[in-house]
Amino acid sequence: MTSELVIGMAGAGGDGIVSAGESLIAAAAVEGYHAVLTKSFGSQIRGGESSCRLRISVDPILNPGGILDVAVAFNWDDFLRFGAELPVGGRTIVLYESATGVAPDRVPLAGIVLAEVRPVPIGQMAREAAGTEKAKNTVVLGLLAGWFGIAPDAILGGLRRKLAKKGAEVVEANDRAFSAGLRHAEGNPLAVPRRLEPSRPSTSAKLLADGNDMCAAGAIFAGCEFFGGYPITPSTEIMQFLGRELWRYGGAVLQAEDEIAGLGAVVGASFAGRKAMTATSGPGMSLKTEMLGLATIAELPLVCVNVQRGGPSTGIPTKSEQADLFQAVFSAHGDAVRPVLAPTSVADTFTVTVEAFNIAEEYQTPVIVLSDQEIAQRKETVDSIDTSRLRVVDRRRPTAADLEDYARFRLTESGISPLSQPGLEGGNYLASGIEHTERGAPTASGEMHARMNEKRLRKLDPLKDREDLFEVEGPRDAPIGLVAWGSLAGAAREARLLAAAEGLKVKLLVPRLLYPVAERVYDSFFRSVRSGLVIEQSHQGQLHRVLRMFVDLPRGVEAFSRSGANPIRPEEILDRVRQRAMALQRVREDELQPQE
Amino acid sequence: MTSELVIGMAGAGGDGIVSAGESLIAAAAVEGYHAVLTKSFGSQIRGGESSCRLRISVDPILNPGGILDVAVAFNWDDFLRFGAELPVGGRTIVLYESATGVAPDRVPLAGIVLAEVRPVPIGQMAREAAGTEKAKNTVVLGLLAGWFGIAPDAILGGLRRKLAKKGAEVVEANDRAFSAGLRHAEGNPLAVPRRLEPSRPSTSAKLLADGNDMCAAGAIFAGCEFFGGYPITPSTEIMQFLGRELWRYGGAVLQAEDEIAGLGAVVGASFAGRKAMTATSGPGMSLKTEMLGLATIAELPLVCVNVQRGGPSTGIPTKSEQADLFQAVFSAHGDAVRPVLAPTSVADTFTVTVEAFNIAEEYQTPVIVLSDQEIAQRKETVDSIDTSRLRVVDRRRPTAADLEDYARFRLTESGISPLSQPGLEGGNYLASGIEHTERGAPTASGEMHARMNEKRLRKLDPLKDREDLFEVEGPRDAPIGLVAWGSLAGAAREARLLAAAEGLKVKLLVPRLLYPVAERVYDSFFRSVRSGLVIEQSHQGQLHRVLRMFVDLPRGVEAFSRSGANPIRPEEILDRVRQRAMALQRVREDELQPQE
Amino acid sequence: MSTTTFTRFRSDLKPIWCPGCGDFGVVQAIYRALAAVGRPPHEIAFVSGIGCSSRIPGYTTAYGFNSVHGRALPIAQGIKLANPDLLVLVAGGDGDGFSIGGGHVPHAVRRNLDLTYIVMDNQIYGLTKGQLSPTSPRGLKTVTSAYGSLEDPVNPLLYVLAYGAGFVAQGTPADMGGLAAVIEEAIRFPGFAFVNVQSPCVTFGPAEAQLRAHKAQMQRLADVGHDPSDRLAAMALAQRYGEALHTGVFFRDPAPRPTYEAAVRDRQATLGNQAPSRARILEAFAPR
Amino acid sequence: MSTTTFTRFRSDLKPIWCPGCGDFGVVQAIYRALAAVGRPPHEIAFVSGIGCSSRIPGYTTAYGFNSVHGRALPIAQGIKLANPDLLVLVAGGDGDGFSIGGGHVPHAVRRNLDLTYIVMDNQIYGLTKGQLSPTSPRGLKTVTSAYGSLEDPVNPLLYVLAYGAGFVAQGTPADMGGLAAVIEEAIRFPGFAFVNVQSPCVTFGPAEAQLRAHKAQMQRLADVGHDPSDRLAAMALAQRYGEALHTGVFFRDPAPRPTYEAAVRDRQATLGNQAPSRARILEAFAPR
Ligand SMILES: Cc1ncc(C[n+]2csc(CCOP(=O)(O)OP(=O)(O)O)c2C)c(N)n1
Ligand SMILES: Cc1ncc(C[n+]2csc(CCOP(=O)(O)OP(=O)(O)O)c2C)c(N)n1
Ligand code: SF4
Ligand code: SF4
Ligand SMILES: [Mg+2]
Ligand SMILES: [Mg+2]
Repeated sequence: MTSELVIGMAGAGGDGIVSAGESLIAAAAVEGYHAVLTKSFGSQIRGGESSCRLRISVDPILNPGGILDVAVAFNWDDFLRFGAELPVGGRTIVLYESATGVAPDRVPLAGIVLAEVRPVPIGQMAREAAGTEKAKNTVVLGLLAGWFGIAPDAILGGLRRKLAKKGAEVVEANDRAFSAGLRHAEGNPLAVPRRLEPSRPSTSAKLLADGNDMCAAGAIFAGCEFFGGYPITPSTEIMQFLGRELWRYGGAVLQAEDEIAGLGAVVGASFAGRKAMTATSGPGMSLKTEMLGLATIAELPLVCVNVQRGGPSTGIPTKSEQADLFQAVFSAHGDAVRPVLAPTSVADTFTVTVEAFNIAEEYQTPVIVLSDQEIAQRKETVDSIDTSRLRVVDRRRPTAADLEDYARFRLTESGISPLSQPGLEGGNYLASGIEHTERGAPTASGEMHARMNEKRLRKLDPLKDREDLFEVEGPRDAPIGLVAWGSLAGAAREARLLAAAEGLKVKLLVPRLLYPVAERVYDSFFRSVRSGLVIEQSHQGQLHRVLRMFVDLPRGVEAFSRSGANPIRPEEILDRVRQRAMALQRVREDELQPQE
Repeated sequence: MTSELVIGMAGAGGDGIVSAGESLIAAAAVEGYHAVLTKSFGSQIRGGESSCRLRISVDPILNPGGILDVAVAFNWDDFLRFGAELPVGGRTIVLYESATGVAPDRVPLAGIVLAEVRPVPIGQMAREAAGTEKAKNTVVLGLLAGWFGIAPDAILGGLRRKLAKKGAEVVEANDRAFSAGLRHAEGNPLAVPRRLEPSRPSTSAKLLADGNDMCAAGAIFAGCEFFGGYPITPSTEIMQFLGRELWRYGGAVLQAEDEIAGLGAVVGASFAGRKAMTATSGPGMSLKTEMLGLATIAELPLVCVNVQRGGPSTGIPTKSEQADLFQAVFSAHGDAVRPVLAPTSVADTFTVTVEAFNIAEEYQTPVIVLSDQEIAQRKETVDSIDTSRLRVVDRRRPTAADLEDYARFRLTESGISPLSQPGLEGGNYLASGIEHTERGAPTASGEMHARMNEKRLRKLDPLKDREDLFEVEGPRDAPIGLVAWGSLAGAAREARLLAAAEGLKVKLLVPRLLYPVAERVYDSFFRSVRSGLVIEQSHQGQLHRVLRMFVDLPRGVEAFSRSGANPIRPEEILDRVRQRAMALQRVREDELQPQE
Repeated sequence: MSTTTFTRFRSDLKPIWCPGCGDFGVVQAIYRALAAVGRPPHEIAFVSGIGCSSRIPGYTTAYGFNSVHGRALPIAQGIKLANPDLLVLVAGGDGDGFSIGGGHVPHAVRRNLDLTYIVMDNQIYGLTKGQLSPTSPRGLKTVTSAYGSLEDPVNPLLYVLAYGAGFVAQGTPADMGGLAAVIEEAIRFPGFAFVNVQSPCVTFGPAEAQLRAHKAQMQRLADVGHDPSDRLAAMALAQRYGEALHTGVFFRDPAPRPTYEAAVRDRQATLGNQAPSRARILEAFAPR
Repeated sequence: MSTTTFTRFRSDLKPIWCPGCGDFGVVQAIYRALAAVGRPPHEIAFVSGIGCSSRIPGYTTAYGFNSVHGRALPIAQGIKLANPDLLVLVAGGDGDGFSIGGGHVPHAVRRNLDLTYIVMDNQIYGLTKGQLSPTSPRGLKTVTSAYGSLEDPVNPLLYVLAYGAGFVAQGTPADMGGLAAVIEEAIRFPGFAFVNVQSPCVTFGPAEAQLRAHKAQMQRLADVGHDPSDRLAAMALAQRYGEALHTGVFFRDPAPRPTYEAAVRDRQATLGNQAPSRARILEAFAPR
């Protein structure tokens, strides 16, 4: 029995790899397992190669996992195309289409001694059982259920529901294909059985969603009433979800002619008093730069989600990267500061999006949510979230007293000025991107400019004390400190647990607020740290640089970062932690040497 | 006799304030004086208030200067509107229109004991001498020539040339107005005469230009063949200059429909093998963000000038600020690094622009030139530049050998790959914003992505050793170090000289290359430094933050920065230097205390 | 109408336009039209981009938004969608609307929200001191076209007609009555309405584009017997933009299309009653 | 024509379009047209934006530029101005050209550089997997319009005619001969030429916009007796975009306007002989 399995499958476009993965994770969720499903496609829109990896476990999961337990190759060319995304190793059991004619001792996985290799006449079984190769993926589901004991009934139930509309024949043919796989597995047991433990009665009902779903749901929860945007991979699903749902709540969704217009409409909706949001990815963010600056100086609340992908420019639209942090923080011209938040998991994307709306409304500022393709598009089981603990904040509107002598940009102590909206009598004002007086009149006065800049920045200071937007794991006095954000937080959490299990004293800081930099939070985290890593999926290690701007990092703290489309794995982090622990060890020993 | 004069004038739109200033500086230039003219207008396009300040000296000048020697008020309301831009003090001699009815002991300059106050019936004299109030500014020129001995013949000569086309009557009327002013001055000498020394026979012929002129001229010198842009204050004069000149050299200028198209055309022209440039200001820079990213990944040379103005958003279009550094460096999504240069004076704008083209062509990258309104629009006498010392670099084109097996993005040792262009047989390739292989084929490979990112950044490393792009003034071992860039370099240079004159040990580092950060240059500069200032015209002190990212600044080094539209003056810098010198003094004394 | 209602729409911000600028006439005409329409200022949102003309919202007592160059229409559409009860005016220059903002016009028109878009067409870039504008006549010499422009001008009227706008008109401050009238009619039109105003730039504008010339050239469409219900005929007339100066209504859709916000309201109504509470949105992800 | 010249324009990059995508036909037609025109690949610059259709330059042996979404035309104009001897092709999708890129089209047309612009109009966003495009019919249900689109579509043909283009045509891979012919004619036309290609997206496109439907609907303009020298008539026909499928030439200017690059060359010639050496540019600032 094993407490978890990592399964990877790859094949041609028509093989139904992804829908097989979907069936597995749906079944896993129903059965109360924890699971993560990541998909990967070739660049072809259709008919190209595709793959997925499913990690399924009886315990909570922090990331998609590393080396595969089970590798399924519908054909070898396509399987190999995904290289590092489907890593095999000594513990991997390989199932593949025997029609490929490859001998078990000849599988093209150079120099790896595999746990077991099982050629299976998948296509043939599908034809015989269901009369069509289309059923190949169902056969494979049967094999997996049989050999690894993954929820047969739940899988079959799901398949039946899915196929119901296609009619009885299809359903029955599919049943036959599934049991063919099941029987084949039972008839040819593995040399060393590796069955998944039954799931633990889960404390809380599970949800099944991806990061983009959770972002859209968070927006709805937070009271979003308007979305304006333009399609772009990998963020489009947010607009698509809201395009189905938002109308129900009296809201509207506008697919605009471009990103500038999408954000422009959001700015207009916010000016008119509605909570509003847009979502995009790198190229769209670049286009929104000017409009974001307008929202900053006009002090209008809005949420702008950037689901990061590989850059620069069009880059690699289908892969994940964390290289848009510099842009999120610094793209505006002039002295403009806007809050930047980053979710660290699928579930997190919900609460971070709610928080983004709250901060936007409270401080009357655009807020940027930096998600990434990895979180946004991976499907995951989520313990249901206790939403009763979440606040929903609304912008401060002018009181009757304020309206007696209304000044939209009044220089208040907090820097926050009551915000009126069209329709409200007595609140009439001129919003503008031109520097303005307290009453909104255009000005070229350097003195007023300085005061308004100061106000617009000062109002955000309280954010630097939002410790609740940071997570610290591990012993407070650990000499080794890790910092990780976004999707890499999962890998870092796992690495820290592994390190702790090895007795290494390591702690981890996971910021959800990336900017403004909460100096005090970092100072206290680094107080005990003599060696550390800022772990990022970008060539430049962007957060590490941004932290240096505001925090005096201990000498031994460096970036562990590399370009996207090649995720940093927990084992890699663990390696580096080990090295650092040993280095510290050596230093300590030197210190203990008697000086002659 | 005085070696220099600072003259400030203000009045209504029709008063011809600025043309009077132009006449003065033209005469100054002809006579071989050093002079700087800055203009300032109200927000009104026409008919609003306007002002100018002229600093004229027998010695080289580093900045527009501070307290006025001579203040000319055509009317008091307009004069006072310019507040800090026309600072009066104890040494100021005030001339004003007596028709304002203000008594000499009642001039509205609260609490200042002025050197001298001279009401003059300017309008009346103009009417009497020339029959029109239009001649008021000529009367004032006569007064200034008479009282302060500023090149009467050169002024009059210039005026005559200017008015020639308007016919003999106008010229004669103008002559009368001028001599009326001259005679009034001679007839009513100042209590304490303050005449300008004759100019020194200047070593080299002088030029008269502003920063935008110099930028355009630099582009032409560097071989620019295409300009594409969109009008925006305060950069438009660059396009206007090139629109008159570039055609002569077989080049072309395109006023595009927006900034994106302007830069797009520049990218196209560069792809087609021409040296190309655009110029804009903050809002335009924001719109160009995506297209700049394309140029970075397609590795196409181009120069993008940002003449900074007050931000964020539309901000204060007519005033200077240095708050676009973050954007220049970090606006792109993805891991994109592009060189950023900043001129420090009008003359400098020429050489920095030439250097920008050289770097763009050599490294196949967009280069950003961060000018600012202060430098760009102030007119200044410039010692003619020895252009024979300047290099002009061309992009590396493929050799016959390269073409035998051409790979546009070949991973060479230097990171620079020969760049072909349409029309060249055998050099055909696909340029794209998508991540690509060495041969330009689209790829989603994480491994190739990492190598291309590394290549695109590595190729710029040599820039970090370009010490010639940095200027250091003052003793190498000075404990106090200043850093200043752009138009503030002038104020800092002047402050350092004043400090040195007081015997303070201060040095100054002026970077023309702002990014990538030349770590070694800063490290060696700061080695001796125990206290210092990074002096900037931005609320956040942006260069100070950028330096912190890469350089371990000594504890005592802080930002001295404030929002734009209110330039930091040499005296303010000197003050802070004095304080720091004293602080260090105290520390040293403490150290010398016998320890008990 | 009584001047009280008239002055109700004038703010205390003093216009900084050059003496004689055509935009003074435009803002006057807008005051009149608004007074006639009779909505109170706080129920009006007035959006513009950047330019001399785009300063106009600040000179009214409506909720104003002097936004960024070329983006007034997207912002205005967001406002109208957020609160369809508002009267939403949009205004700006020829450059703001047909150069940098030109990409937004066809989409605003085809969506057909009930907006009134007023362009102050002076065939020049005023605020930036006299560069070519998209409507500048071919050959015009300006600071950015020292030897004359090489481009045929944009044709705002023909473009917007081709985009399918339900109301397209032109006016000039040379005829204040006519100008106020078309603006009022545009505001009352249910759907996207466009008014091109020949509004002279006295400081930088072409000599042929000044009030005197307008008075001479002007031809009222009413007088030339044009049928405003015929889009093709309107297009034929509009092709003469630049040579002739026709004022009045080029096209008025006899059967106005339903507005976008109307369709949105229907959709909100039909789907609204299926709405779970926002607090229960996560239930959408329960596995089955 | 000989297949050698034909294959000369096909690159060794394997198209990743879905099997059956209309764009296969378009690239074939372009190979044919280029072979007929006979310029060598290295004298051709082929610019596109982003989209399935925008991958097309990579499948030719010309100098290709697969740029960013919606910006192909500005880049192409820079190329043509930099080197007027090149044959410059521009291509992309309906979204690339008339949504995000729509603001550049009128200006490219009025400048009238000698470019050929081919839009693969599939009434959908293909690369991003099936969202609404500006040419999607009203009411179309897509992933971004679950309950149907609320907007009237853009009309590429009518727009470009209104912008004043000298050559406007439409084709479909359902008629390869006709498609190759109009593309060839567009390339040979001296000035800005526009070809709208109804190029089906078999994976996400509307059912009515597939080859079978095209074959059924298609009407050759030659057969309906349309006079391609009459712009207004062409506009009248173009108004039927979306209901009818007319192929062939809508408008061909019988007296083509001079091109922009020609005017640029004249100017360079006249001013060129007054040129001081670049090295002496600073003399411009000598005080007098
Ligand atoms: C993004 C951006 N680009 C350029 C500018 C500079 N700019 C301000 S107004 C304007 C054009 C003004 O012309 P028009 O729109 O016709 O208005 P007018 O002043 O003539 O009324 C320009 C180019 C800007 N403010 N923002
Ligand atoms: C600035 C920017 N916004 C959005 C995208 C995402 N995107 C890529 S192609 C495309 C539209 C594709 O539709 P179309 O232009 O019609 O081309 P098709 O794929 O249908 O041929 C979009 C929205 C992008 N790459 N860049
Ligand atoms: S510059 Fe022209 S448009 Fe601007 S205010 Fe003056 S006259 Fe009017
Ligand atoms: S998605 Fe549509 S447009 Fe794109 S390749 Fe496939 S069929 Fe062609
Ligand atoms: Mg204008
Ligand atoms: Mg399309």
